[in-house]
Amino acid sequence: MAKINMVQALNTTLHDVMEKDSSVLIMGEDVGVNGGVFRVTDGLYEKYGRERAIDSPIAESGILGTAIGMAIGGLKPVIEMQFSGFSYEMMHQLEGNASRMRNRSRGQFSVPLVVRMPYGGGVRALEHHSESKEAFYAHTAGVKVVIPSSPTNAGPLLRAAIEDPDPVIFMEPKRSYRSFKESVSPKDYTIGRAEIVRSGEDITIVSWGAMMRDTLKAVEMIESDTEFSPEIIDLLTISPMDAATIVESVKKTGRCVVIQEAQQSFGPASEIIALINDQALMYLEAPVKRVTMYDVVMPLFAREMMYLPSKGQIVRAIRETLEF
Amino acid sequence: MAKINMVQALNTTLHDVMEKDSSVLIMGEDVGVNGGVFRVTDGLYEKYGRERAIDSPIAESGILGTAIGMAIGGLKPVIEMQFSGFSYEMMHQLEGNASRMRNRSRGQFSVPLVVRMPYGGGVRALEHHSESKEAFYAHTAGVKVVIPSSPTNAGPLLRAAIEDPDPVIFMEPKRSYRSFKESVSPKDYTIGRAEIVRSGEDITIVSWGAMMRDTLKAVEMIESDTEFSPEIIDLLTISPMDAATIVESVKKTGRCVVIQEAQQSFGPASEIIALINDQALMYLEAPVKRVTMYDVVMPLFAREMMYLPSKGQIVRAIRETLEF
Amino acid sequence: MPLDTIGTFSVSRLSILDETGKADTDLMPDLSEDQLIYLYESMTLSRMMDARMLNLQRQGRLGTLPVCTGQEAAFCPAILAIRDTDWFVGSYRELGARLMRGETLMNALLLFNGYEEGNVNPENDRTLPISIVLGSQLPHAVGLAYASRLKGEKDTVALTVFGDGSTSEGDFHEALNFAGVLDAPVIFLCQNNQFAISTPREFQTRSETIAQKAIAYGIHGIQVDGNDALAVYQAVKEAADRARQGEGPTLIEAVTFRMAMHTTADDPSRYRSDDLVASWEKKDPITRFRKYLTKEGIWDDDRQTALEARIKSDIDAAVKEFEQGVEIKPDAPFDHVFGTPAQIIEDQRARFLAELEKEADHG
Amino acid sequence: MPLDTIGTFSVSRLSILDETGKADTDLMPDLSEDQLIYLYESMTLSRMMDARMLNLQRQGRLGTLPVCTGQEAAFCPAILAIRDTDWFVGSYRELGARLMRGETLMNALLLFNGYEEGNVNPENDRTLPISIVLGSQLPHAVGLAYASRLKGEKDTVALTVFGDGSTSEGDFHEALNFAGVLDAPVIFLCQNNQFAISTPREFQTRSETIAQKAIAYGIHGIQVDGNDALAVYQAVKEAADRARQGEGPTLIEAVTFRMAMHTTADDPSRYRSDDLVASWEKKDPITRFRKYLTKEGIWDDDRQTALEARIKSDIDAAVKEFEQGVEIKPDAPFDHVFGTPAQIIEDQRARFLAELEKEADHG
Ligand SMILES: Cc1ncc(C[n+]2csc(CCOP(=O)(O)OP(=O)(O)O)c2C)c(N)n1
Ligand SMILES: Cc1ncc(C[n+]2csc(CCOP(=O)(O)OP(=O)(O)O)c2C)c(N)n1
Ligand SMILES: [Mg+2]
Ligand SMILES: [Mg+2]
Repeated sequence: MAKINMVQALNTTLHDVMEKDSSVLIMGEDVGVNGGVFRVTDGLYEKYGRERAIDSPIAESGILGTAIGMAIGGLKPVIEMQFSGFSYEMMHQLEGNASRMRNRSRGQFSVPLVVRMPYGGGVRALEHHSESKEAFYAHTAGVKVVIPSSPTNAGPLLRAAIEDPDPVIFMEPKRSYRSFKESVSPKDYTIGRAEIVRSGEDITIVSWGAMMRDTLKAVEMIESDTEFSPEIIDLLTISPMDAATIVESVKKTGRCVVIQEAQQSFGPASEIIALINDQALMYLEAPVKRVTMYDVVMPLFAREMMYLPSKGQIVRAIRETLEF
Repeated sequence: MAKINMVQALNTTLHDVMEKDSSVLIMGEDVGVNGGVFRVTDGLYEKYGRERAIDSPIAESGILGTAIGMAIGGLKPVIEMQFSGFSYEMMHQLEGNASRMRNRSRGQFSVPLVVRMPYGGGVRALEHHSESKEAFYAHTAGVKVVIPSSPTNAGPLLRAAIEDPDPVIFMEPKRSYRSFKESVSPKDYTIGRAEIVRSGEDITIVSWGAMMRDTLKAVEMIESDTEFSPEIIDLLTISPMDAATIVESVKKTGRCVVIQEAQQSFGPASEIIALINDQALMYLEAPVKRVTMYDVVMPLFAREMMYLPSKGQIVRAIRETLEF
Repeated sequence: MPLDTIGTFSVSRLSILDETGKADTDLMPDLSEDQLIYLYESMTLSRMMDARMLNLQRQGRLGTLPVCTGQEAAFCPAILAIRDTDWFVGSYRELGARLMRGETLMNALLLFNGYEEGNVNPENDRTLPISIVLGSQLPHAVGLAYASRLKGEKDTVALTVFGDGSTSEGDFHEALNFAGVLDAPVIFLCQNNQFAISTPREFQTRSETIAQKAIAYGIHGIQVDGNDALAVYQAVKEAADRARQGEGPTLIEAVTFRMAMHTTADDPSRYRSDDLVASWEKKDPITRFRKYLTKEGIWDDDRQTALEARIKSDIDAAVKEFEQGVEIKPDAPFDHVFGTPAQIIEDQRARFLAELEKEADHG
Repeated sequence: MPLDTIGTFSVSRLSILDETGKADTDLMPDLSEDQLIYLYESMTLSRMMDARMLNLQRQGRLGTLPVCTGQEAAFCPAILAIRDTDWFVGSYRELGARLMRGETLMNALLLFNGYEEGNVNPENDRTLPISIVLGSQLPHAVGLAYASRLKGEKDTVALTVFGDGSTSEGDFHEALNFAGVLDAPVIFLCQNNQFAISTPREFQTRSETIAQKAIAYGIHGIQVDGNDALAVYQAVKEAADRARQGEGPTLIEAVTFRMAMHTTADDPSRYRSDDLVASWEKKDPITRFRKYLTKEGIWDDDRQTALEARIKSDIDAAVKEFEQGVEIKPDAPFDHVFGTPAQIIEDQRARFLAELEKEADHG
């Protein structure tokens, strides 16, 4: 089987879903004729025309707001925020409407839509193009937040997001778009379910998005000179979080490291620690270690790699936690 | 000394600051002629006219965006979001500009402004008028988030916020606006510093905003039949968080309960737990207990009191943690 | 020529009934006697229910309430001008319009007593619930209109309603711009009631009319006397017809007045004069419409007395039913977080129910 | 009359130089020879530095870069038309304007190599750094203009620049509306370069001009040939004069063309034809302006050769200095989180520095 990268996985899925379901459409800045600035929507305009592949005006709130109407009206819009750094313009439509319509109407109306957005650092981009703010969206009841980490899980998760009856924020780690390929065999992923990518006994390691691959590499680095049995969890859904999988694992291993690209404070790692505290504190043999960006404005690219969690940092965090 | 409520404390402070510093102005929806829907800005229009008490168009992003310009230009705008539930419209101005201008310009420009917003439930209001989303703002580097809890601390904290060289989100617990009075003696409060409102040995109890008062009452309820020595911390600043005060306390007591009005997941309580995990895990004799709203859309007022943390819940949480 | 005029634009104002109830026959919309009477009755029902709810609120039996007395002609005729199969995307100050769309008196009583259940329209599933985030409903109407079109319902339009103050929001701009670009069959009906809480129109925008804002989007715009039921009907009807024929969106500015407080939490004496209010009393939309109907010989005092009695008894019945109390599932909010089960939510529901029980035990 | 015209509006287009460089003498702005030459030289510097940076980027020596070739007349004259004490609130595609405001070549090289230090204007503290969040800088200009006014600087105005695509953002609307209501001395200068990345103007808005959007806010609006340096100067000058005299804000639409890619990450061949680009080549703003200056006898080939040589050597020098490497504090981001010390930030700084050391140790 041919190997594909994440962009291809996403693009193929969109082609496939749009072919099978005529209620799916895409909309966003430059998603049509141009095929998206990362080419994730390439070829859809050619196939489905402007009616189902809409190059929208530059207005993020307008994009989500219009998509909410479309979704209530029976379509399944897959909209794009060109970069997650420009998604805050639509926070009020998300918090005020997309997330609430089901509850507000006691289920009479629902808002099945997907907000795709490339996020995260490491691609030497301009300001606002490198942040990880999944926690903003996760702190909103009624919204699901999904982050794939590989060509293998990106496609099935995007499909699940499109089929989901609720608004799904689908954050794509742009650093992983083209950085590696996999031969993708069909596999089912369920929104709300984390994946144990490797079972183990000694330590639970939780990550997601682009950090996942660095985490796997860091584990390999440790294994080159140390024998240990890590349990590695790919979170995949940030909210609603799969507490059970994490908690069960920590109960078994007694140790945990969480690797997050977002700034330290008020990020997903804190929520994971809180869940462990709630349900597995007495099993802990060491503090849960969080490896994160700092509470600074994400630096421009000359400095960014110093600020993102490095493989070295992950290695050290795992070792320290094992040795605690 | 006459007793005053929180609205009076805030109003007096605004009058005082605007009299002394002609660069301070207020702006927002209905803050001028009407004196604000909660009357916090009452009388300022009469004294300072439309030039320094601006009834703005209804455009939250425009209000913050314009205030950013004013602040860079040498004024100190104190703007109002009429309710915190309508502040998401300005998230992009906050995340993209207010919080970043200092860093972007390496200190050449700064954005000293205050965004006041009533927040929180318990006043039988319409939809969107009862949420607690301080974590949204706290997860933004470069932004300070302050929440007073009483007439005594509201004034000095607002003054400190206005004098602060950075953008400060100042969230006012509207349930506490008029629900109690205090005779206010002058006291200094520093942004970034939590207050130990009562020292004790057995358990650390952390809260903020309107929950603070319920927490104090819950402690009284327990004391009516149980002898115990709680250390009670009023967080006051959500970000940057005063980790040291919390951690020192937990090291001493070994037990902790956090009471938060916000939904459970990704809220400040999780961050507090993460800080304790980082720095005081081995001192814990029980899991940190968090008492919070649930991860649901904040219900309308017929049900809201069932969903907000009740005094009974706080009592039970403290007892359980003491007895763990 | 180097300083060329490259575009000229104009804005018109439509009115049909004058203050004495005399109609301009040239412009008369095509409405049957039954339709005229249905419209009049709906406006009257709106007015009487509004008053009753205000009364209940003042007695502490309802929560914060927006009132709409004086604006009935600015929204009720719009509903008559569209179809049940069209989408209605309202705001929060158009009680009569909602009742015409199939909401019951009980809906209103429930909602303003803090029950989400009041948002469920039992008759029409193309009426969105009340929208409070100003301006944010406008793009929804654009999306609904687009969806209908794409799904092959060539005939469906979307009507959305909002206030003068809401035109200052970015969402107003983005929605009208999207509607223009997407050629969406939407009618944007602005209730220019002169105030946004305390803020008068002239602090809201420097443009002299709201209607002229249509020029910025290259779409139709018109101002209409919002206290003139026939003019509002006609303007909305024409906009709907144009939209159905694929001629795109229209912005309508209905000039009217909020006769009472913004909501029951508001004290309008702080910011506007009694004289101003009195000057608008003379323009009362219901009085004016009644004069017209009377002149036309299709209304009289007897019918009025009967109507009022009927409405009063309907309202009494609804209030009575409502006051008997409603049995409502405490944990319903957990039912509607997601459309799929989520363990974390179910765990919290269990905890919620357990806490509720403990509250009950310990008082 | 019941269907009254209640407002009429028109939009004009200003141009002074035709494509052959012939000027309409009636409309000629009042500019000295020195000023004309300074303007021409600034436009040329912008063009040459743009080309050099593109070159460096293609060699992997700079990061993603927006280029501005072809738009020089749409922004450089605007800077000449305002004062150093006025505020300049730009976007990201006006290199020449920034250089005229005192930024150095080094500023540009640093910034596009990923150093925030490139944002610090060494000469002028009324020039805001590059703004990337589209439309979000517009309200800043309104606030700056208001602040100057309130602080008694009656003469100060604010100039803000943004693209055609940015007019679709809610912030555009809110800023122009605020400016109107607050009567703020602001000049909104839209660079209508026909595209927003791949999206052509007609997908951006249904209005035929950007200038007519001024009507929605009751403010002045004008379209200008954006490849005509004199017309842009004149339009901005008049707007600035009006603003200084308390006559409020102006929206100027400069019609121009983005000759190259959106940024170096973009491939324009995916969405626009060579023919379209070629049609705009004939309108090149620098060529046109040079023809005018030559006709006027204040420019010739020798001066051109000398200018190019001088600019080339300035650029060479800056690039050389830049390539020698810059020593920059790794932990500077911690310095500018807050203007007051915060323990949690200092703890993190310490941890950052410790980690950095460990990285160095372990490679
Ligand atoms: C986004 C947003 N900002 C602020 C508010 C608070 N608010 C509620 S109604 C209102 C005034 C609205 O005025 P207008 O649009 O003219 O409608 P009217 O109330 O006059 O019908 C305000 C500011 C809100 N509901 N939504
Ligand atoms: C709020 C926001 N949304 C999206 C983007 C991504 N983006 C960067 S430039 C651009 C196109 C801008 O077009 P225009 O305003 O015409 O300016 P131009 O690039 O043509 O100078 C887009 C969509 C952004 N920077 N900010
Ligand atoms: Mg109004
Ligand atoms: Mg452009």
